[in-house]
Amino acid sequence: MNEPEVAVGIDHETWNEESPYRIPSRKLGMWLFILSDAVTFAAILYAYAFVRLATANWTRPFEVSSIVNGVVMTTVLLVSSVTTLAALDAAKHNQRSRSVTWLGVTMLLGMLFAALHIREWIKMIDKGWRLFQNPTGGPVLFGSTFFCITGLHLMHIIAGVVAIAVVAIKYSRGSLDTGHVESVGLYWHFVDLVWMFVFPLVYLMNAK
Amino acid sequence: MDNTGTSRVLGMKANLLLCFVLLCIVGIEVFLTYRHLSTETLLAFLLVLAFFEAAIAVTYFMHLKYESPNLAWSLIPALIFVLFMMGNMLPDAMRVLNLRVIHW
Amino acid sequence: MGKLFGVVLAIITVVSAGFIVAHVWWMPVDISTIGPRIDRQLDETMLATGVLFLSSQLILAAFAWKFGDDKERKIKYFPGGGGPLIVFAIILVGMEILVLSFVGSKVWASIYMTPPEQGSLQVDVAAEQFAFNFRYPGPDGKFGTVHPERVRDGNGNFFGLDPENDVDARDDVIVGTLTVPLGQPVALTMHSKDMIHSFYVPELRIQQDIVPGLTIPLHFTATKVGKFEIVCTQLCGLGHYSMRSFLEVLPQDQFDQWLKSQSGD
Amino acid sequence: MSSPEPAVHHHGPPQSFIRKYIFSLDHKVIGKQYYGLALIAVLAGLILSWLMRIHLGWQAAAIPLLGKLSPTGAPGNVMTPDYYLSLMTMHATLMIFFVLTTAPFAAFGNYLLPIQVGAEDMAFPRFNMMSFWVTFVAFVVLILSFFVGDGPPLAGWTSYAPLSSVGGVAGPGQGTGQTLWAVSIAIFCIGQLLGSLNFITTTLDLRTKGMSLARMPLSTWGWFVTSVIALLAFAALLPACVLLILDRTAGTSFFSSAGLVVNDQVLPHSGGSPLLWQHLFWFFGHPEVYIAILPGFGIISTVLPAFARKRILSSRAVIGCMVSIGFLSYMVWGHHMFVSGMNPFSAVLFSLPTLIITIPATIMVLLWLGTLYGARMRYTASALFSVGFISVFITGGLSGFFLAQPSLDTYLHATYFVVAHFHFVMALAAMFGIFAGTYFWFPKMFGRMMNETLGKWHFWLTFIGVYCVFMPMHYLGLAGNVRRYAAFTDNYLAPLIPLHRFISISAFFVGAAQLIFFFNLFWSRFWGAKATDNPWEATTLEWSTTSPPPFDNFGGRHLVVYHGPEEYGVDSDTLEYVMQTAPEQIKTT
Repeated sequence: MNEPEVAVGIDHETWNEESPYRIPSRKLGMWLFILSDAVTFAAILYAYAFVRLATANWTRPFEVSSIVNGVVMTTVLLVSSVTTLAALDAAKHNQRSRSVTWLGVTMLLGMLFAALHIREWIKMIDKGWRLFQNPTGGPVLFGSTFFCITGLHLMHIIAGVVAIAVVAIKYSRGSLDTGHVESVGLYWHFVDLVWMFVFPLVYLMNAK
Repeated sequence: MDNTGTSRVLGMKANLLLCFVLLCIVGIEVFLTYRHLSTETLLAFLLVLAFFEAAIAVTYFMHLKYESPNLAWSLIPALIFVLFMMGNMLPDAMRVLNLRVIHW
Repeated sequence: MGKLFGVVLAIITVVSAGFIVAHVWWMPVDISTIGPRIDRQLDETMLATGVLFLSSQLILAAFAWKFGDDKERKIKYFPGGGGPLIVFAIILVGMEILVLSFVGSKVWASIYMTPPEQGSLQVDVAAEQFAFNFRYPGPDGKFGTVHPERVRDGNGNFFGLDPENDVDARDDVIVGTLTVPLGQPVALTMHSKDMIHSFYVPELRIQQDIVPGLTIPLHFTATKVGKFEIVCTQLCGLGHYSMRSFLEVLPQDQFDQWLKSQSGD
Repeated sequence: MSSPEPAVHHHGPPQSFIRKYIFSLDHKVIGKQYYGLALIAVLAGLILSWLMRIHLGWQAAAIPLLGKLSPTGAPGNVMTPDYYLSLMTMHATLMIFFVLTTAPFAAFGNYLLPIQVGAEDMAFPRFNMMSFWVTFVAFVVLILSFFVGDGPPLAGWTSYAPLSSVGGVAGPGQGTGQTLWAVSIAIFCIGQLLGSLNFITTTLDLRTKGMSLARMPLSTWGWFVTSVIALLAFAALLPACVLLILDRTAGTSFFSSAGLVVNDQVLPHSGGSPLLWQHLFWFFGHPEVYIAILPGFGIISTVLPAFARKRILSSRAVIGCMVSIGFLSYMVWGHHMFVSGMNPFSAVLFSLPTLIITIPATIMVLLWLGTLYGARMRYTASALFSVGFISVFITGGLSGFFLAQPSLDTYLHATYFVVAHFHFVMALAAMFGIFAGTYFWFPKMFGRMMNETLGKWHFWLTFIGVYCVFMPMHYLGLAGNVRRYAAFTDNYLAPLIPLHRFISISAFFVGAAQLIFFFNLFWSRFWGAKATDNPWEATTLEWSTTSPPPFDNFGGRHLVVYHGPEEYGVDSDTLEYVMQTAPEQIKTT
């Protein structure tokens, strides 16, 4: 009576319950990762909000040049999101080389963003900003929060560039499929999305 | 969902348009920054605009709109709930400000 | 085996509750004006949870005793299924938590959300690894300003005062024992020099962490004369266990005398 | 769809030893690895608790060999107060992170969740392997802190700043040891994030045909809800630990306020607040408590019906309770901070949801009791631990009524009452869940039965012992006995020392009882009686395959599920129980 049904060699859809989300596991995994990463960023942004609220004389050091630089960085990142979508679009039409080219453009834009960002950091470090030091003599926590939040974001950018590189290479060789292009794109858009909070909250709110 | 397991996305023209809209919002944010608003007002404006941007990015760039509604209904309320609950630490920031020992 | 479990659990339950009912180990005497309300709140909670504890553990014991692996007996389902139990739980526990939290919040508010009474005795408390120090404003009624960089434990300048330049600081009375008059409200302002410490006097039924960077207010009124221990309850380093001081409650006239003798020298 | 998802057959059976037993992708091996890690951690934690109890009972007692382990911490084999605090910190960290999180959640979840939903492996086997090895690295980093210059950390498992954030100046153990602690926990977060991501995806995507969400066993539901909590909670702890590490090593001051004076020296920190650490930590910390206990709810709700030979009273309600507890766990973290200097109004706001949690908890207890009613309970060791679980959970849950009220917390906070409460409700209940699960699933995991006689001895000594250890702690707490004290020098605590000695002696008995368990585990592993495929006559999918299951869990078969997970006592004349995979013709509700 307890003999189970037996069958071999029939694919996933036939023998599995449908996922409530009807998406491949990889994409669901990516979404879950994004959810948890969003909580990570939220926690660190809340920490920033906490120390800022608790500080009476917060330093607002950003010159117009920094804000302009920030706008350029934002633009670069937004455009890179569109190029990711272009790569996905090409992949869906089975145009592998075109898709890989767009992924390459995304990587270049990502690296440009990182370069602009690091230039900004170097400028600030030259002025005397440190994790634990405020050259203007105000509360030291501006430096701490700025470097922590943007540093965490920068790590995500660099990881994203590496991930896109891996996907692009493997995709051009044919060992990965369109779904991977989409998943890495999801991650890239998420990094972009986080920047949409980091830019106003960390840059604009600290403009002179 | 097509046969690659990927979801439908907008056409490239629409994507470029959205990108332009997002850039405009960034422009508005920068504009507001230099309007000499009070910190609270500026923060309120920036947060609303940032959430609006995020909504566009999630809906179209990350094409959550074209996935099963279950996915959006699982992820978004969970995140909003966590964000809302984390807000409960902020009253203490005010307390730290008000009870801070000035000379200690 | 189920029968044995029932018996053992019943014994454990009765013995455990017995020690509580008999008050073999119980709260120390209460010496504060808010103490009776906290004690009543605790008694009510104890009664409610005690009834739940005894009934649920004994029911578990009885079921274990009765419903063993008996092949003769047919399996029975709980009459009415889970629904009534769920409703029962929601109503019973719901009422209980509403009552407890309504009454409890009022007690809480009376301790922590009301300002100290007018004419309270002001005492400044500085906690450090591993001691409490108390400061009275002296005859001028004003505390001297605190300078962290001047703190020297070696010469007794626990508060970092600067008597040469600061008039208010000259008559501040600094002692190691919190001495308070009977029946007069006391308003503490507490700060910590290094770690988080905690001010706990079991007899006062009050506990409050002293967080560095904050001046935390706390007020109480003592109702009994005597000497009681103040202990630190927040892990503050290796000497945490030895961090303590005393609360000495004196009748008003003796207190005045004591304060005068302290500020005399 | 042309299956872009290689959900099945990610990998063939490995051949080399390393691929098979060390860096294995097989969820069953990873589950056993987690279980092994938890065993090592629990043994270490147990020994630490013994050392602590010896010290608390007899302050001057010389403990043989302790001086060898730490010449500074125990000169002449007598423990110093700071070493006591270090041992306490390590006991708590090991137990909470490396036992109560890994054993019921990661170990059993890994081994059983894919089998119970009818999958051949986890959705992401590679992440799964990384999850274990990352956790292992975290464990090694934590243990390393025993051997660094100024000793293991002593700031407690909560590592409250500024004791934990200002560095070695705060005293012994606050140098490298505390840094290693923070690094270890940060690494641990990553491991558990990978694991929980895997669990959620597996549960949602890899269920075999017919295994609808409603037909999933309650243990699977327990692991599923736990992994959702873990996914969000560990994500919040990770940045908190990173900020703590930066405070300690890079000179930032997120958690240290201005003007700290240690040894007459003003520290350079300024601007932060210890309250920020407490908020970030407890935002994770309270959900963590449910990460420890929710798998226990699931395991008990699966094991109890199997031995009671009847369905659980309302499995939908149990699922609802677990989900609502998971939800509420994010709304209550402030109840750890009632007297911490938090805004007193917030205390009221945090108190009410805390009390509300007792409603789903009470419902679950009543449903378990209702399941026992009229049952034909087969009292095996596993069943005994299940009913024991109910008992300790009731005891622990009820003391929560006191601590959830800020007005009583002002008296009971940081006393032994709290120690009693969380040991009963989290540590003991979770441990009883682990034991029930071990006795229940050991035959499946190793193909051999555990010795029942030893198992029962283990139960009786443990059950009576833990009540002797932790029940008196309630009395100590009511008498105002402060926790985390290395010695009781205060006058009003001195009369309580005899009770402490009683607790210590009981603790040695409980510990000795665990040695029976360890012996039973190893003896049965090699010389136990051979287990049949379904020794308990249980119905869930893991009992449809061989003991132990083959590499792909079902030997290439695709199971189809037709029934709910607990069709026991269906028709006691002809058919006592129905497997989930039994064909359709048997009508069940």
